[in-house]
Amino acid sequence: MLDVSDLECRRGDRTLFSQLAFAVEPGTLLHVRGRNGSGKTTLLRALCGLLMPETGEIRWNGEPIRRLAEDYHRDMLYFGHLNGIKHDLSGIENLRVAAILDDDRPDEADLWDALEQMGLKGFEDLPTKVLSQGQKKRVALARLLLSQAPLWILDEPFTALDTDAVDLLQMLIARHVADDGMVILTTHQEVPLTSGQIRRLHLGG
Amino acid sequence: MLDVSDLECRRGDRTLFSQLAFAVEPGTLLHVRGRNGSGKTTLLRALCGLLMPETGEIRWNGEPIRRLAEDYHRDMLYFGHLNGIKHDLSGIENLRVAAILDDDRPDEADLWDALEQMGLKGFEDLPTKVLSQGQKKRVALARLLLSQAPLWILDEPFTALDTDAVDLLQMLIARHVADDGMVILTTHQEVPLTSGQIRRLHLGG
Amino acid sequence: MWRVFLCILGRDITLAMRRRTDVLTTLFFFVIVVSLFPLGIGTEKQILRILGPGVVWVAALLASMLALERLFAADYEDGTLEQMLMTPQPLALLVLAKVTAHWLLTGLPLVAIAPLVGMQYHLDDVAVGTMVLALMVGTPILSLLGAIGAALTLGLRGGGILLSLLILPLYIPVLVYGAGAVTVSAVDFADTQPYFSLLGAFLLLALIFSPLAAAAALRISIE
Amino acid sequence: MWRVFLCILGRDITLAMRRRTDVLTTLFFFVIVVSLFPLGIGTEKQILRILGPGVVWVAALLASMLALERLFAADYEDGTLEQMLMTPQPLALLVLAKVTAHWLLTGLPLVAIAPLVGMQYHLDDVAVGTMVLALMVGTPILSLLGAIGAALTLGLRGGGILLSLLILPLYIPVLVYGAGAVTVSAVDFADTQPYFSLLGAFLLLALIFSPLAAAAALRISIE
Amino acid sequence: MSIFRYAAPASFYPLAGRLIPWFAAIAAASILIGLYWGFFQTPDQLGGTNPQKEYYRIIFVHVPAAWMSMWLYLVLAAWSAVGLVFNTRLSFMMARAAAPTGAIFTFLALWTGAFWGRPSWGTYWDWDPRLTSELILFFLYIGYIALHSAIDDARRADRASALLAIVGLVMLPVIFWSINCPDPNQCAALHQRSDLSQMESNIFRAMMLMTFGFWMYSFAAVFMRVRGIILSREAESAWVRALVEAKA
Amino acid sequence: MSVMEFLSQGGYAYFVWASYGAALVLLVGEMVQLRRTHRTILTRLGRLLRMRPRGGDS
Ligand code: HEM
Ligand SMILES: Nc1ncnc2c1ncn2[C@@H]1O[C@H](COP(=O)(O)OP(=O)(O)OP(=O)(O)O)[C@@H](O)[C@H]1O
Ligand SMILES: Nc1ncnc2c1ncn2[C@@H]1O[C@H](COP(=O)(O)OP(=O)(O)OP(=O)(O)O)[C@@H](O)[C@H]1O
Ligand SMILES: [Mg+2]
Ligand SMILES: [Mg+2]
Repeated sequence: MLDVSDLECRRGDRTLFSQLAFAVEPGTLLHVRGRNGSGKTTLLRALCGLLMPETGEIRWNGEPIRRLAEDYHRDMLYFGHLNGIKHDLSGIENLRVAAILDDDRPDEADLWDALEQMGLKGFEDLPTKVLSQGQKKRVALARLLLSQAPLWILDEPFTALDTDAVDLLQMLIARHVADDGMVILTTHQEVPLTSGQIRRLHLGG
Repeated sequence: MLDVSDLECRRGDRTLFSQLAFAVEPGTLLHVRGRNGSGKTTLLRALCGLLMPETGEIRWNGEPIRRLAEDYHRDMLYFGHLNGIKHDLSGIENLRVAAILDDDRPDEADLWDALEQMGLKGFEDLPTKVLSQGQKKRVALARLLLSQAPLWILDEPFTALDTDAVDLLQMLIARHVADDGMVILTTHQEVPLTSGQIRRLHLGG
Repeated sequence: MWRVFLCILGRDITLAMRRRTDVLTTLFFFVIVVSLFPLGIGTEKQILRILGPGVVWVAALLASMLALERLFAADYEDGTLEQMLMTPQPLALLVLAKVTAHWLLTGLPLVAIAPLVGMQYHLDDVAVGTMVLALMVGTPILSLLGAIGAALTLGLRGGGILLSLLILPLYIPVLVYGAGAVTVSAVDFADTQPYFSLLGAFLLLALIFSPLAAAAALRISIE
Repeated sequence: MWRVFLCILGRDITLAMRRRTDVLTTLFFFVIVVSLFPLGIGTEKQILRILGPGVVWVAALLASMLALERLFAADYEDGTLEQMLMTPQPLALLVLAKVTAHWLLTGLPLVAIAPLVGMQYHLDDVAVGTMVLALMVGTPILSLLGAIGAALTLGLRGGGILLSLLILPLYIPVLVYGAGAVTVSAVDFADTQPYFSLLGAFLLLALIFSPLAAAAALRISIE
Repeated sequence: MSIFRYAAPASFYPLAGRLIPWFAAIAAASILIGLYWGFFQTPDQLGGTNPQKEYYRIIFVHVPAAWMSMWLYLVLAAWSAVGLVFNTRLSFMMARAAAPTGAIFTFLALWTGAFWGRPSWGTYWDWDPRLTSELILFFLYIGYIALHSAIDDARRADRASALLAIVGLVMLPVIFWSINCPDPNQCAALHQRSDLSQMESNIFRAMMLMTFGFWMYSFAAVFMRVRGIILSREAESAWVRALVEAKA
Repeated sequence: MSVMEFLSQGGYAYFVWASYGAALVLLVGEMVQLRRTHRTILTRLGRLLRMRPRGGDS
């Protein structure tokens, strides 16, 4: 369970939000909303531990994430504006490196399977640079299929995806939530998720 | 009027589309659709003259755009994945440089006005780097308000915009089309435009 | 046309002034590189005096080249370059304006600091004077030639070092005549005249042709 | 842990092998810079022999530094670095793996080509041997120290030249002892021993501390 | 039309395939005869006023390699120019294919020159203008290849490196001249060249035969490389599919 | 002229054969490498072709 209390973040010399407090229980999806520039990305990066908040505490299962450090990262998966894939490696190689770094030990078949599920059959061992923007994003999203992490933090995961891919991603998110996972996401599009509990957090005035 | 005949574009060693032919008359909006990687961006860049097609001819008012070169650019406005604003200059300065390069001669009041209309009142003379992703995009879109160009080419202009900004942009596009302008755009979202003639071009299988 | 030239020139200078450290960086790089040699080679006056002109010129070559890496890069990354290609202005003119701004911001400071560096190498006054003059004529050539390389390597990984590979060989004539002028001036300042005529001729040719070549390169790179 | 180290090492080497020319670029940059000096300074054998060690070391400094500019840059740009920060692995280990791969790909080739360069400067065999040894110990230090600078300047404009500014001064001890060893070897090879001990000690310290420092710098830069 | 037909990669591919064995055979024959002539029908000294001993026989690889290195750069730049002007894909491919072979000959000229210099001048390397120019030519080749392979998009790579080749060609005379003539006051003292017409006629003929052999070799090598480039670039086209299917 | 005499090249064997050796290695090496890449390209294309049998490109 992720527990945030009295959070304040500044960027440059502007306070984006303060006294923010919320908790995300298993089986919940938290949809962070707000206008452009309201600090959604900033909040998500703070939740990942990439950015140190001005004040406040972020706790994972009761422990501050600063203290947990690497252990927190084992339980968490972040998906940001950037895909985080190497364009000179193939989809398979990218996934394999990611899995080893995450201390997962999937066998090869799982990796191929994940890419196939993402609709990338036949593209698995091509260097990802030859794929289109949306296809690259699909490779990156394949990590969602392999990950054991209970907490997913997704920053605008739907951009650049075509409708097929959007549907697939929604299905993945719904399944994760249904499996008692936690998802925190931002998106400007509407997310018609049905299962689980959906909470909304609105940033900015 | 933009007139395209027998167009073929390749990227890497893949032919994205061939024998493409269409025309865009004044007062039309052309919505280019297609899956990720189907070549929408490529087509738009070819229409701008940024990319030389493999075969085929693109004519503006009957003249090939290669021949017209700078004169074509006077009649055209392109808005791509990148915003084309300098983060170290303020919104006003960005707009001013763009206007001078476009041979427009707007007075200062017009510039301030354009930014205000884009909902950036109060942010005009801040360096744009302190703005959020969506606010930066608004600065870039302010050029649409100043431009005299009859042909707008917009590549996914709606991404990263919040709903207010999306509405504003839709209004601008509708007005431009109603004024006998031409708009070519791609977007994965649905565009509920009402006025003028809307045509669809579908790329890829 | 003039208006457009000045607009770009002004824009680039404003941008540089908002990040004044970038300008200083090139200057310090030059000074550091020049100062490294005595540390590696030893500090005998006789030797330093022979080394001086060559080292200063090589350092100027490297500094100008590394600074050039960024000539179009920033505009490329944020899409303003793309927009420039789609304005009704001749691209070579915009390139020339950018190169001019670039030289004012990085080449000129090198020229200004050269006397100080000359002192480090115990060069006499005539040699220092010649060096300053030669740098004054030579560094714009470096900027102009380098612009072609910068345009070609736009947005590529390993930009800086790749750029060096392409452009350093082309800098050799400037190096030979620039350093040659200083060496020759030790005998008689009048002997330097042919060197300066040659550098001047290079400059003229570079002024005419390299904006065109760089513009062509930009069109290729932006595709 | 070993598995993770090898994974990153393998990844970076695979990536480099997919772009083999990038590796060659650094090598040729080194050769070109070394070849420029005789053109600027003159080609007298006596002088070249004195210049040799210093020039080779300065060129190695510059080449290694410029190559380092890209050490984290590619990973930063495509977001893989961000992801690495969020894996349950100690960051310093990942940094060490990346630096090792980088040295194997850029430092080692410099060492291998040094004898050729020594020939250009008419160095005798003992001097060339000493130079190769000194480079072998010295270039890893350059990579390790440079990694800190590369982490600090990550994503900043003017990366290459800014990095030089931060890191070149730190390279000075390596330069002094590296070039010193070669110069001293002209008298008696046995004299070089203290130089090598010092370089070795530097290497050890750098191996222990710079991955930690670079990891800390990365965390700051990525915020 | 008939000859321009071969400007299309699809028709050039089989043509090159048919020509390669011929070029290779002619190259092998002239090199072998040239070597025989050079080693067995020539005096053990360069002769005339030139006292060089047996090591002068390096001339039979050195000079042809040096000449080919310069000639291939010209070819490279010429194809690049044709490509940029007429926008023909095959021209760029030819330019790209010529570069590695040119670089190899340049390296060979440097290497053999060094092994010639050691016995005759007492040093492997000296900063003689001619040697320096050849070194710089090598850098230009490497620059071309590095730029080409640093760019992922084939079309951009072709065009960018073509432009570089042309800029290099324009600068080459300037560079050579500046090295040859570092003091503009004394340009009369340009580097002495040995006079080909004074060379012993057997040596001269063997050298020319070797040059011819290297030239034919270049045709074979460039055509082989260009075939590879055509295949990978046209991988999606129907004719390559048909070809691959036929092979399989 | 004996073989040994020929091989020694008047005492300059090292220089002469170093030159000719390099020439041999480079030129023959280039040929071999070119043939090999050509074959790899063909096999790779064959694999791609079998993977997506006919028409279409996605
Ligand atoms: C690394 C060392 C060397 C390089 C790079 C080199 C390069 C060249 C080049 C580029 C040429 C063609 C020049 C032209 O025809 O314009 C050439 C020709 C020639 N070189 Fe060398 N050379 C080297 C060493 C030597 C040495 C040591 C000798 C003999 C003393 C030598 C003797 C010749 C001769 C006789 C010719 C052909 C005749 C002529 O055209 O002048 N070269 N060499
Ligand atoms: N590196 C930075 N330095 C200074 N200010 C920043 C920085 N990054 C973001 N900001 C500022 O922080 C604010 C919030 O940015 P953030 O990216 O979190 O917004 P967002 O809610 O994700 O907006 P969007 O919907 O446009 O993505 C913006 O006003 C922006 O100006
Ligand atoms: N520079 C490039 N080099 C090689 N291939 C490229 C390049 N740019 C794009 N492509 C390829 O061209 C195809 C079309 O890309 P394009 O960006 O036009 O697609 P798109 O329709 O805009 O897709 P998206 O909806 O994801 O933006 C993709 O398959 C991509 O792999
Ligand atoms: Mg955001
Ligand atoms: Mg697109």
